[in-house]
Amino acid sequence: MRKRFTRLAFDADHLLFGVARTPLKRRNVIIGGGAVLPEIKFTLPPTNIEESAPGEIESVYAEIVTAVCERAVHLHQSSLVVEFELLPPMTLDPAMGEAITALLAGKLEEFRNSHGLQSLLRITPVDIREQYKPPLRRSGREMELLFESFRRCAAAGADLLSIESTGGKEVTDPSIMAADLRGILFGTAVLGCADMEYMWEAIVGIADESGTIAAGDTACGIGNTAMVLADQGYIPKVFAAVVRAITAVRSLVAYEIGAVGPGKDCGYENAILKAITGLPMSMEGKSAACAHLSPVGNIAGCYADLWSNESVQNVKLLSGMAPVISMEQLIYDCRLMNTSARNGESLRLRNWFAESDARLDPQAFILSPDVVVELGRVIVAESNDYQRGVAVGRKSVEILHQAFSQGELQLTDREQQWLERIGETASELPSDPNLFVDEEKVRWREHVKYAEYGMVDVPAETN
Amino acid sequence: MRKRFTRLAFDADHLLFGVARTPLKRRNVIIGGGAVLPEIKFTLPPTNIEESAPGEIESVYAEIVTAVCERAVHLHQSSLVVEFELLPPMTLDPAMGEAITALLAGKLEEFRNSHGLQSLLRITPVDIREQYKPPLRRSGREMELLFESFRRCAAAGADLLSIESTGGKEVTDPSIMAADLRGILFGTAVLGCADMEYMWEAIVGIADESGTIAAGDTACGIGNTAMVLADQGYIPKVFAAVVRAITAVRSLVAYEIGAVGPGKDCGYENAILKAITGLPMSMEGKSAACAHLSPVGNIAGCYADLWSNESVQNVKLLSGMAPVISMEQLIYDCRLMNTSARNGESLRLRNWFAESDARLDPQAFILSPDVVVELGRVIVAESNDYQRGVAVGRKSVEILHQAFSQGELQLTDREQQWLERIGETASELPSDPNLFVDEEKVRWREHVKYAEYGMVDVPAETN
Amino acid sequence: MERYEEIAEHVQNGYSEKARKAVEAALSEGCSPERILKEGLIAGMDVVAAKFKSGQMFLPEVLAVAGAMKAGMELVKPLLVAAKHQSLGKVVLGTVRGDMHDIGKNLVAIMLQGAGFDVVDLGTDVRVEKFLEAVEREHPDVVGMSALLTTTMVHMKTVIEALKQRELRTRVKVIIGGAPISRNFATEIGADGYARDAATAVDLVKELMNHAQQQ
Amino acid sequence: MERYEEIAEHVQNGYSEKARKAVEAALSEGCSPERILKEGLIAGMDVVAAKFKSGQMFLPEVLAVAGAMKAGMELVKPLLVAAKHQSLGKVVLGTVRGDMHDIGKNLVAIMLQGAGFDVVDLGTDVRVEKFLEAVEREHPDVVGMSALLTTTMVHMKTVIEALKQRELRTRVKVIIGGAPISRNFATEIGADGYARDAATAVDLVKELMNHAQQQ
Ligand code: B12
Ligand code: B12
Ligand code: SF4
Ligand code: SF4
Ligand SMILES: [Zn+2]
Ligand SMILES: [Zn+2]
Ligand SMILES: [Zn+2]
Repeated sequence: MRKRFTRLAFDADHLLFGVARTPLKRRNVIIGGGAVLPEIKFTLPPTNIEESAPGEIESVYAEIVTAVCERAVHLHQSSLVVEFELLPPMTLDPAMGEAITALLAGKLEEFRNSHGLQSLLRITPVDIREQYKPPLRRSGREMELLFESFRRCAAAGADLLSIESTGGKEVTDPSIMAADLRGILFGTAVLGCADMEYMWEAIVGIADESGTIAAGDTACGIGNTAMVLADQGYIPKVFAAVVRAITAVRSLVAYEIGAVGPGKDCGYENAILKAITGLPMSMEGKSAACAHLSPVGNIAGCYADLWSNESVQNVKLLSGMAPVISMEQLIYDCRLMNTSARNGESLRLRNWFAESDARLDPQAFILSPDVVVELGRVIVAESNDYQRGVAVGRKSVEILHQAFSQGELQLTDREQQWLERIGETASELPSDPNLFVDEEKVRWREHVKYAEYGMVDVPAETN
Repeated sequence: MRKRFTRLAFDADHLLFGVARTPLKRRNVIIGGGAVLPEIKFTLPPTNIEESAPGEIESVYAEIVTAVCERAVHLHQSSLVVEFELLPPMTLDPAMGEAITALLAGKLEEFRNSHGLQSLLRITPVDIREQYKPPLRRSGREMELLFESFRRCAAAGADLLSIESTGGKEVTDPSIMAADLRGILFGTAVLGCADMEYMWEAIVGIADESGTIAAGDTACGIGNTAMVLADQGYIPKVFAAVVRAITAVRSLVAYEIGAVGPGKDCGYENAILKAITGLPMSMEGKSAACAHLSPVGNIAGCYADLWSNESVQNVKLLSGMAPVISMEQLIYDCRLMNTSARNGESLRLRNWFAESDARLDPQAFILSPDVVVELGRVIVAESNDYQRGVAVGRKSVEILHQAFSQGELQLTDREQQWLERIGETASELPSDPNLFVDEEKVRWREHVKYAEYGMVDVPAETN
Repeated sequence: MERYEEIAEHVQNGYSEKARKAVEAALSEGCSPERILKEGLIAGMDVVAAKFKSGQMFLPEVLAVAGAMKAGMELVKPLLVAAKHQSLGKVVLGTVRGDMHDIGKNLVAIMLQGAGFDVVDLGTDVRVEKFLEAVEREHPDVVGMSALLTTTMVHMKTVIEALKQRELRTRVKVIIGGAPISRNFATEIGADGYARDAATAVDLVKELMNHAQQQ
Repeated sequence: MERYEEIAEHVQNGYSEKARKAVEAALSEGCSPERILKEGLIAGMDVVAAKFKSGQMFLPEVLAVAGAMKAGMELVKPLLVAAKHQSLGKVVLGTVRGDMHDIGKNLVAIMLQGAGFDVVDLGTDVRVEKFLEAVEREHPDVVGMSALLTTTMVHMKTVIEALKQRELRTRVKVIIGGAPISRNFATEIGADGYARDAATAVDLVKELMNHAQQQ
């Protein structure tokens, strides 16, 4: 059953890295209990999984996790989180994902025993429900495989269950490219939220059964796609900023169903979610540049309970393997944050993080502590997902507008024009969810099988 | 002519990142004038230089410098320094180094004109005087080629001239492996300093003639070799820490001859040199982990006027090419430092940097602001290089000893034993330089051609 | 002359309705479909493509332009086919097996179409067989493969090897792209080219077509 | 029995003088040089190597041990040669052309010698010819190459190719190492093995020797 958050857990002055209202405790690791911990993730270098010799993939994972743990010990790091993001073949073949999970859990156990290195293992199967067009979100065999993957990884030693679910993406993909705000709302706040409810009921169930933790989801398939396209100059940054704000509505559903964090690293909307839920969040920024270039390298740190590198291939650089390098960088970043906290000064460092990025890019500005809290507030004031989306979309436009006029945010002429344009579309949105949904359902009927979202299908013939 | 620094330029409270007593101004770039700038460096991926098609190497360098400048523009960075560290074939063939320098200078000029991106180009030929055993430091053809390389690069558009000179290395290499303090002193403070005088007279001359800047040297061939070996567990960390302190005596010579900074990134002894000389320094730490893993990822930032990635291969990671990723990370690091400075709080951030690393490793502890100033003080109190080396070596042992007894520094039992041992050797060193030199000259006569250091040779037969 | 410019302008502005009407008018005035295509529609798109490439225009704007171009094309195309007009060239595109990332590939398709190429998009998760069939069926000038995962990029080589084995490799140029792909990788697996973005992909295809024609 | 243990202990402690004296005594008591070598000198070194590998000992300590071992060896070796004793195997080592980094390679040499292998060190900046000559002259079991620069590691492949061409490749195992080297690279260029540090290098050489003997 879904509850709805109706008020904020944090005001702007208490929204700090390392501190959650409800820290997560498991094994000897505490997340959000005052200190920021590194979360390390890695992936295979160019590899043909199908054609690799039996055991070869496993041995690469074993090598990586050993090397990063050794580095952590070397640098006197006492706890960390390792994320295993399954690749598609590892999810489609749940036994394969299970075997690697078991291996990683085993290595972490070894380091726990031999060096006292405390750790948790997050597993993130891929959302494989994209094999057909339109995708089968509930009725396909892939959905079964996906849940099986969760179950088997949980049994094999995972601690935290996450996914980067893609419900609604068949609408958001083209909407991002066309800077189509209505499409974003439909795909994110309507379809996306419906899918999240379904998906997270199941995951929370699996977590409860297996004694693991339902951690959280991210709408990065929407928000980060927009960010990457904006970064390449394909779409306006102001649009990507507004998209980011709206994704909070979608990702929030996981916590309203029962996920307890830590939220997944690549969801920058976690900033808003932390203000709302008070749950611990993983964030990523400059030390994840190996995976995503971004305009939010420092400001993302404001909210980190875990600090992640997002992902890096196991390739050799001059000093060593890339995951080891990431491990080292994350540890130093965490040391700095934790030192300021030990001095009772995390607020100051957080403000520097924010100030250093905010004025240069609307996507960074939208993540400023004050803004994050304001956006959280308009979300919890509504109880319908579409209306939450409209409210946070409008609010973000308004905030960006104001920031620009007051000289707190740089925008090019073209960006300004787009901000106006998005503002106009936002102001014209219907307040009645049903009206909106009916209109959009028709528009996207070629792309979406509505029954897969628990909605009534629109026959394709009707025109 | 060599002058001698006899007092410190900074006390501990004024020794801050971004601030030099004598900032360097050239083109529209100011180094040490209040803000920290990124210094970016890159190298070829696995490549056979000799067999590559004409123009191929150049096109890779062009591609890299364009990509990093684009990223800098994208992130609103207004100034930066690019370092071109020549590889051996590019120094042995000065025309090749010249061509790449011209190309890089040209690209930087383009970005200056098209995007207003201000920049300086540092060139660092390789010290190629190692082709023979014992090396010919003055009489070989390589010395000529090296100076020619400097001259041609200077004419081709370089702004800053640097080198990582290796004089004395024929003694320090085996001494590091054997943790032989006397050998370190002989190779660093005696041979190294003699070679520095010779080398930097020439480089300052070339800079003056060509209107470029004699920037600085590093004893990283000694200090970083020890650091890397300590990191791999081969030699005690306390030994590497003492070696680091001693290298300051060697690198200081460049500034006593007339170099004006920015000191070269990989010389962590730059911390001490900044306290002594007040000149701007380049430093590297966590965002140079791609090149050197290290125990000083944050604390090195305390002294940075330039903040460097040391070097990274041009290989593709998930988000883009590795040099672009480095560029982004450096920019975010600089933003944070500069934000604290804008708020008049650089001292606080500097102290956090220091506090976050110092107690965990003697090599970090030795770079604490208070320690750095103390070490600088004992150096400038002496006017003979050997005596400076003895003083700073003894002082560093004393400081580490005290820090450990007061619980400010963690050391394993084995490290403690070694610290005692090094302390004993240090206390037994003769105070008379001539006595010491005579003894060591005999010991190392198979390894060194003393005439190459302007010293009287010891005939190999005498036994 | 004026007509062509008018068409080009409507295309540039992304006005579909106006573009369609102007093409209609031009045809009724007896303008040649070839010239309408080249001096009107493509000329308009060329300006936009250049602006897009230099970062002065956003994709949603380009999509509107592509819409206007399409509106005009729909009228002109049947006439061109009748006159056995040849397009600039034909490109088969697909994201390789196991990979569902398609935004990058879609962008490449849009830009190529805008530049006047025929594009056959095989979609995502495209297996070797499908690439081979498409080459046999469509007789493209160029095959373009996209991959975003380090574990799927390796399939590009498989496709190239299979093309060789079926003796189709010499018939087509092969180009590749996607975030993990580098120029080095392209050379290594024997592709004819790599482009880092959609605008460059168009230049690359043009260059390869020129080469091919010169031979 | 006691004698051998005594020797081993002096070696472990790095006492050159004591080790030498104990070996002298053992020989005069009629102990066999083979057993002095294996149960005394090498046994002592083995303990040290294991400690070093597990990070319980520093290199300067190992160097002292190596010195003690050498002191004993100098007495034993002539007798062994006389008895046509064979060493565990012979390894030719060198840093490749254009590369002056030798610390890593020197460490490998020290550890191999300590483990009882004969090592011929060709130094730094070793050209292809020199590697080939050394193989022909020394008949080593293993050739080890070291490279620290991304622009010199490529020469490793050249050496392997040249060995093939001279039909020397099957006679020796080739191993490589150095900071930029990875297991992948070793496989790619057709080396027989890669080791990430000196201790592992010893294990690797032992393993390759075992394999070779089994064949
Ligand atoms: C958006 C995105 C997604 C979206 C995809 C939406 C879609 N319809 O495509 C979603 C959310 C579905 C997704 C899913 C996954 N993703 Co994803 N994704 C991305 C992201 C953020 C951006 C990709 C993108 O669209 N870029 C924008 C376009 C315009 O750029 P582009 O693709 O590079 O294309 C340009 C050029 O490369 C070139 N080009 C492209 N193709 C071609 C072809 C030719 C012939 C030519 C000439 C040129 C060319 O031109 C294009 C236009 O300029 C990247 C991160 C990144 N930095 O790239 C990760 C990334 C590719 N994904 C990654 C991962 C791990 C996944 C998942 C496995 C995650 C998971 N565990 O669930 C799944 C796998 C799904 C699958 N089976 O394929 C990793 C890959 C890591 C690895 N091992 O290789 C990345 C690198 C993220 C990261 N940093 O970890 N992802
Ligand atoms: C010390 C050092 C130097 C010293 C070398 C001293 C010496 N006598 O060797 C000096 C100062 C002279 C030097 C010079 C240069 N260096 Co240098 N150097 C280093 C440094 C810091 C450490 C290397 C080292 O000794 N490590 C310690 C040993 C124990 O480790 P190792 O070599 O990896 O060896 C171990 C294993 O790899 C393995 N192993 C090694 N060899 C073999 C062989 C076999 C068969 C096996 C099985 C195993 C094996 O076992 C060893 C022991 O455990 C590295 C940085 C780094 N992170 O590695 C840079 C580094 C290698 N140098 C670099 C550069 C650029 C240079 C110069 C060009 C600098 C300049 N512009 O002047 C010159 C080039 C000189 C030349 N012609 O070769 C770059 C290379 C970049 C690139 N393009 O590839 C590096 C990576 C530094 C950096 N981050 O940029 N360098
Ligand atoms: S955007 Fe970054 S994080 Fe999200 S799915 Fe794609 S890759 Fe994973
Ligand atoms: S230690 Fe690091 S920096 Fe110094 S020469 Fe070697 S490589 Fe260049
Ligand atoms: Zn992610
Ligand atoms: Zn250096
Ligand atoms: Zn350097």
